[in-house]
Amino acid sequence: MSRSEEGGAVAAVRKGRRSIDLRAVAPFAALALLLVVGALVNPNFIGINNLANVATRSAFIAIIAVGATFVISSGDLDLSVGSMVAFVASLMILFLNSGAIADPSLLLAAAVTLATVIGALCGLANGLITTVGRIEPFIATLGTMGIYRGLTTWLSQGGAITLRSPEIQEMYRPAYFGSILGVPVPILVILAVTAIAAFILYRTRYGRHVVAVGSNREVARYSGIGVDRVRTLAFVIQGICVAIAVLLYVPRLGSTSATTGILWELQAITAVVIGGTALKGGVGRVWGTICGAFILELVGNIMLLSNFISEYLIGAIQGAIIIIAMLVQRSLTRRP
Amino acid sequence: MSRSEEGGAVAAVRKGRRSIDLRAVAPFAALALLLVVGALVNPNFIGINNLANVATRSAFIAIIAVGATFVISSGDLDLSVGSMVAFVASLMILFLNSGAIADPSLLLAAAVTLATVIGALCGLANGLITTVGRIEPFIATLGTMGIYRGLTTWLSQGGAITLRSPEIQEMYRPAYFGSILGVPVPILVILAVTAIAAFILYRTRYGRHVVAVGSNREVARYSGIGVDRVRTLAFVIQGICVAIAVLLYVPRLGSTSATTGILWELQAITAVVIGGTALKGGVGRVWGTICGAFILELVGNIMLLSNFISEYLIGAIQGAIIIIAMLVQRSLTRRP
Amino acid sequence: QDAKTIGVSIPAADHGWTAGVVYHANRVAELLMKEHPGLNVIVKTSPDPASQANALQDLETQGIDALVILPTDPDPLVNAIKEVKNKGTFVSIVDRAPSVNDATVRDLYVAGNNPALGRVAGEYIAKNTPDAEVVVIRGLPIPIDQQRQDGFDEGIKGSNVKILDRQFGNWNRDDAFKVMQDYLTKYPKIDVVWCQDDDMAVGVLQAIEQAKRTDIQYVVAGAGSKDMIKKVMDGDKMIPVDVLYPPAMVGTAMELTAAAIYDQVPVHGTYTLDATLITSGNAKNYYFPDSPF
Amino acid sequence: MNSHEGGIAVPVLAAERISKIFGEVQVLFSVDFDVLPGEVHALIGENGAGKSTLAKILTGFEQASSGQILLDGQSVTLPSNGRAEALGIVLIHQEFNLAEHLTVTESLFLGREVARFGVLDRRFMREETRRVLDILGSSIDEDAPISSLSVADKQMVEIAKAISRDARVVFMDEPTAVLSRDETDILFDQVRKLRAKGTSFVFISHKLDEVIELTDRVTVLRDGQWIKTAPTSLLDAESMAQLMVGRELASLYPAKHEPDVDEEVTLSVRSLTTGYVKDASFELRKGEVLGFSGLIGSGRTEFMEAVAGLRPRLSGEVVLKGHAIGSGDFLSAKANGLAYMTKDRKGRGLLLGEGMATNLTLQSLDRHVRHGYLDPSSEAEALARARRRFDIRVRDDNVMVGRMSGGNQQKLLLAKIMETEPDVIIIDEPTRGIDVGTKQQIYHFIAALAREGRSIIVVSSEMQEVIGLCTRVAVMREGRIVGMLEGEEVSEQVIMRYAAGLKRKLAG
Ligand SMILES: Nc1ncnc2c1ncn2[C@@H]1O[C@H](COP(=O)(O)OP(=O)(O)OP(=O)(O)O)[C@@H](O)[C@H]1O
Ligand SMILES: Nc1ncnc2c1ncn2[C@@H]1O[C@H](COP(=O)(O)OP(=O)(O)OP(=O)(O)O)[C@@H](O)[C@H]1O
Ligand SMILES: [Mg+2]
Ligand SMILES: [Mg+2]
Repeated sequence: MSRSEEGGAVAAVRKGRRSIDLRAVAPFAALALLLVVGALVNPNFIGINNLANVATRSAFIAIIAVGATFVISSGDLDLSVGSMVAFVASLMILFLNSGAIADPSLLLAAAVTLATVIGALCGLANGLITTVGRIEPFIATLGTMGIYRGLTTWLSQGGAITLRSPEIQEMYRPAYFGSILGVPVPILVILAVTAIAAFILYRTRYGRHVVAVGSNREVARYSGIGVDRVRTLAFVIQGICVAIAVLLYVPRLGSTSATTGILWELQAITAVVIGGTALKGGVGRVWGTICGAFILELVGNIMLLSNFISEYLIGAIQGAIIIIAMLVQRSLTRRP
Repeated sequence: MSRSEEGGAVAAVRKGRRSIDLRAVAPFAALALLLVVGALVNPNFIGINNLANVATRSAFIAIIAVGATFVISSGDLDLSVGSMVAFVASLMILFLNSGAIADPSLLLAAAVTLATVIGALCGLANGLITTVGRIEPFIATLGTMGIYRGLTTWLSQGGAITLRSPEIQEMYRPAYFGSILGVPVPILVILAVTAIAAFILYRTRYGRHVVAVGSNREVARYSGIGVDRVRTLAFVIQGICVAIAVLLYVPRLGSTSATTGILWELQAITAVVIGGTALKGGVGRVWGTICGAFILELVGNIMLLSNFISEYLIGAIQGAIIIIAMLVQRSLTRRP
Repeated sequence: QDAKTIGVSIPAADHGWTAGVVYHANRVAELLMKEHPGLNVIVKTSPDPASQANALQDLETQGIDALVILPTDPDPLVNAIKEVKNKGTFVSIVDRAPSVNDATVRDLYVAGNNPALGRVAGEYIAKNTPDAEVVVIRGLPIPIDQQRQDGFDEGIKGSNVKILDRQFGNWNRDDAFKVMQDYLTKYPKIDVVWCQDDDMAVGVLQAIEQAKRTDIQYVVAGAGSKDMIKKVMDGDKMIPVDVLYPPAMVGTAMELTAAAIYDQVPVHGTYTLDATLITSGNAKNYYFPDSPF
Repeated sequence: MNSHEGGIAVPVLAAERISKIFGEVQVLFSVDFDVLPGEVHALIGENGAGKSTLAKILTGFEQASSGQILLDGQSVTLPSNGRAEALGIVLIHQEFNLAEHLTVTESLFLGREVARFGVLDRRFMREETRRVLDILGSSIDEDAPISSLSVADKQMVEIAKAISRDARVVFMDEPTAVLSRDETDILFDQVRKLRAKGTSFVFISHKLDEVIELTDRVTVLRDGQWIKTAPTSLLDAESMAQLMVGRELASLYPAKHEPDVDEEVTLSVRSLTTGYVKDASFELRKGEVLGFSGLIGSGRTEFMEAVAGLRPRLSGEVVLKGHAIGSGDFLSAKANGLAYMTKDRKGRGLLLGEGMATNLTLQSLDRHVRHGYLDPSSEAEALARARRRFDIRVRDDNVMVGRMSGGNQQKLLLAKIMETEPDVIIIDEPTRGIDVGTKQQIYHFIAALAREGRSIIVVSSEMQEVIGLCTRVAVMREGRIVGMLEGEEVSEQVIMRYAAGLKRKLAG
């Protein structure tokens, strides 16, 4: 009797750990499945070039979604990220065009700093309206979404804002198109951002507080956690992530307009949820998030590379693939 | 001393309460404020004609949002409603164009039935994928959003689907443009749908269960409530509401396209939240919801009627107004 | 004949006109493949500049000899187009020109004339109703819309035509309906509506009809959808003219491109299509009842 | 009480050789248990012994891994998720089973709403709710949302819910853990009335005096094993405790530590007023254990939360170790060495979806930061320490806190509060749901803290606890402190008189 009990206890320890890990691993299983599908669809798909392309271009959503992981884990939501991209990018390009600083590299450095600060401030605004104003984050950020987008339209007077100086463009280009040791820069940026985010979320006091706040606000409050501070800071982190995405976006397209980043918020949230973070808060999976962003981009890529699907049905097939990918995840984590 | 003690005892009998009613009234306060602002902006605003226009055109979002109130109160979310509108409308017009039944009024009646059934089936699909498939509703309905939209694009081959028979069009027109006793039909439909929905939500067993499921799924399950059944049915109700919105939409322009209803899901959710229903579930306020839909439409109307706002800034001002309206609501319900 | 591949990248069908583009691109792709047995034409649609840049990369991955692109928004796509061009691929840009539009970016430019679309409408209004009070419904806040507005302003220059208001209708019928309803509330007298797009005209006409207003003399739209051309043909008083802005131009570009890569004719430089004014006189030349647009 | 003494009556409900395995951890080992018609049967045992699990199995909320259930002598499979109510089997859960957004009436009728022609009969349901609440002597508004109720009121709603079902067998899992003597008496009266009509009860409790007072038979579980079933009349508190714990218990309460009169004042509260609490003042000295007593809803929790800064106050002053604490400023109170333990462990105390370590260190994470990041091994050490100190027993180290037994959750909560090593500690219901063995440990722990020079406030519905631990006792009634008792006065009768409003006196 006592022998079997002991054995049971040991097995239980192992099992508990395993079922938790499984859920974290599930998005990667869906990813693997997609890679197989892709390889069947088009032989070019599995080439290193194509996969690098896809990873590179997933950078914007991935980085934004890393920020969204914080906001969502803490039980909030940010719908304004798409228009925040447009807004921050517009201001950054306008600043670069202004030529406020003569030396181009100094100018660029200043612009980078400026973008980061503006991103952080936009996030701060979202955070304060939500927490101090006590407005549902859905509505608060829907409001700022309109504001940031409206300001962008106004800045661009309905047109586009384009980086003018070819010199700066040349200098800045490698930030998106360059590579270090054969790895494209955006991929390195994704990895760096995610690693830092994972560290903050899993290894710092603040990260622990984020999860506590998202999981039960009252418990967090009674544990002496400054709930509003934690939530606001999550919005600021989101803003900084948006700024980082902008830093990659500007060298890629060199121009923005009032339509830049439309619906990116939906994609970012989707990436977060596919990655295993619950929309109700209390769970945050940063690595899952970038896996989710990659999955989203991959689905689009497979559609584009497959030549037998009617143009008109692509949306439908994409939708179906997302559902199937989620079902695969579920069936993996469902216990017997 | 004993007198004051007695007072205390009487008060003690009524613990809690009161604050709830205020919260239900708050959206209407925001609405009243907007009406005042509107009247200041443009004297035509407060005219019966303009207000009737606004109320009439809010019909689609209002009716869809009434359905969304069920889904959201039960703790779910439906992102597919916008594309569901396009899908149901396309099938309905295609059926009307097919001339499957010779007698036009019979044909119209059949088409109305068909649309309702298709709406209900779309909702059922959403519900089953979410509950049986155990996929986060956000992702499940994002998937079906792509599917319905894709199928619509395919049906219309990317273009528009237009009601061909002028006879039917004439017969059907009053469903949107007509009025009974001076009240436009869509307004009557809104009122009828909302009244029925309010009845279901507040006066029937099912409505109780919706709120219970949204408030705490475990508790609901432990109370012997068929949680999955309740959730699925909420999605079906949402589908039927979408179908009703389509029944008003088709006579308006007599045509649909692949872009019909884009972003309506966001508007519907916004209306629900402005109306006082919590996104986390457990509270449903049907009348607040249509008030929210009306507020949304009104903000756009005021913008257009005002003469001093640059067209580029309209989005920004709209966002700001929504935030301010919510702050007004909050300050009303904040206790001393 | 040699095996060659043409990649065609166009905007997703987000309103009637782009739907027409998708239709014609697919139609011409089939024709071309029939005509040149070794030719493969791949048509891809994208909703926004960022995903169109992705689509270009993906087309390149598949290996293409020529690219025909109708950019969703040209300036943001210049870099991506250059990437393709620098690999020696023949590039044709259709309709929407980037601010730098020379041989470094593309080989061929088939120009839809956005400023002209605005100008022709403006000139027509200035000529027929020189004292008209006009309300304008714009599309989306992107550069081509701005070009049309500028063209329109140029067209009415010197006349007494007065613009009462401009608001965005997002090239969407439902939004145009709302904007028109509010215009009707706001202005007791409107002579002419310029809404630059046939899709939006559908909503505008319904709003006018609902309000039973008789002061509006006519509506000028644009693009050349079969429904609007039919109205012009039938002598509808509200739609006396339409300004052609044919989605079929993408087909023209594809045909020219195929000719170029099979070396039948030297095609380089700029081909500009007119923004023709369709009147009851010439309408039947532009009426294609089978098109979805 | 009646027929079971003859031993002929058929049990209404019986468990035969029930075993339960969660995952791979076995928590019940072939347990036999039966309930006779019209009896009150106590189920006792240490924390984690498996009492709640057995109750859930016998009411259909959990499925047994093996063994069978007999209803009226017939083997049955109970319908799941509370549908066993249709068979007359009802459970009052140890952890509340109420949806926060619903009102009291809605909760009472959840899942069995009364409708006429498909329309809810709201009036009938409200009147019925009022009737049941009145029977229980409860002043809760039948339209109040559950979220506005205090923990004790929620418990009353749960009780009302069970009583309003015309049940044959009612399982009550620690119904009195948060009730004060008065409410407990009313509850027991109802139980006795229903028993006389033939209803059977299973009463799970750690309050052995109540077991002796109310029940007819006792079954003892230890570590998931059946130990003994016997008529209550044959047992006394000591023998029960011994059966549960498996060893002899020394005296429950430690010697009181009386602080010197000139000891410094660590916490002073002057004329504090909130929405409900009015003009309440007291002073707390270093090394003192101050008790707060009163009936349900007398405002103790609201008062203490206002003192701690967890609730805004309308007026009044709070001075903590010389620092004035602003209204609603829990963070600065915490920074100055104050800790507050809530009695709402589910809603405010613990993150149920997380593990033990995360919960334990949640409010003292600073202690585990090394070079800017959290050190998991330091957290693990803290957990090991806390488990030893508070005797937290789990059979699976990675268990989610929500799945731990109620008593062990309580111990974890207490451990969590103590992790901050506070100087002033406010504890609301320190031993809610804790077994006698551990209770003794906790009492000694509190006394030791006081001796170390810390100041402690104990809010408790168990009068014995307040009397046994505290040198001074404040009695609250309807939001006011109506008495400050010292020395001889600290006795059950005196406290009751103040609490019931028969007497008032304020001393320094
Ligand atoms: N007359 C009243 N008016 C308003 N609120 C009241 C009244 N009576 C009681 N309450 C509510 O009851 C609460 C007081 O109960 P509290 O929990 O503070 O008391 P307690 O002595 O700790 O009792 P319990 O054991 O029920 O927790 C207050 O928070 C208040 O909201
Ligand atoms: N769902 C579950 N999953 C895993 N283990 C569980 C689950 N529910 C209970 N347990 C474990 O079963 C054991 C018995 O728990 P139970 O709640 O029955 O104890 P109890 O006798 O009611 O204790 P207490 O007096 O503290 O309430 C505990 O070790 C607990 O951790
Ligand atoms: Mg228990
Ligand atoms: Mg209390």
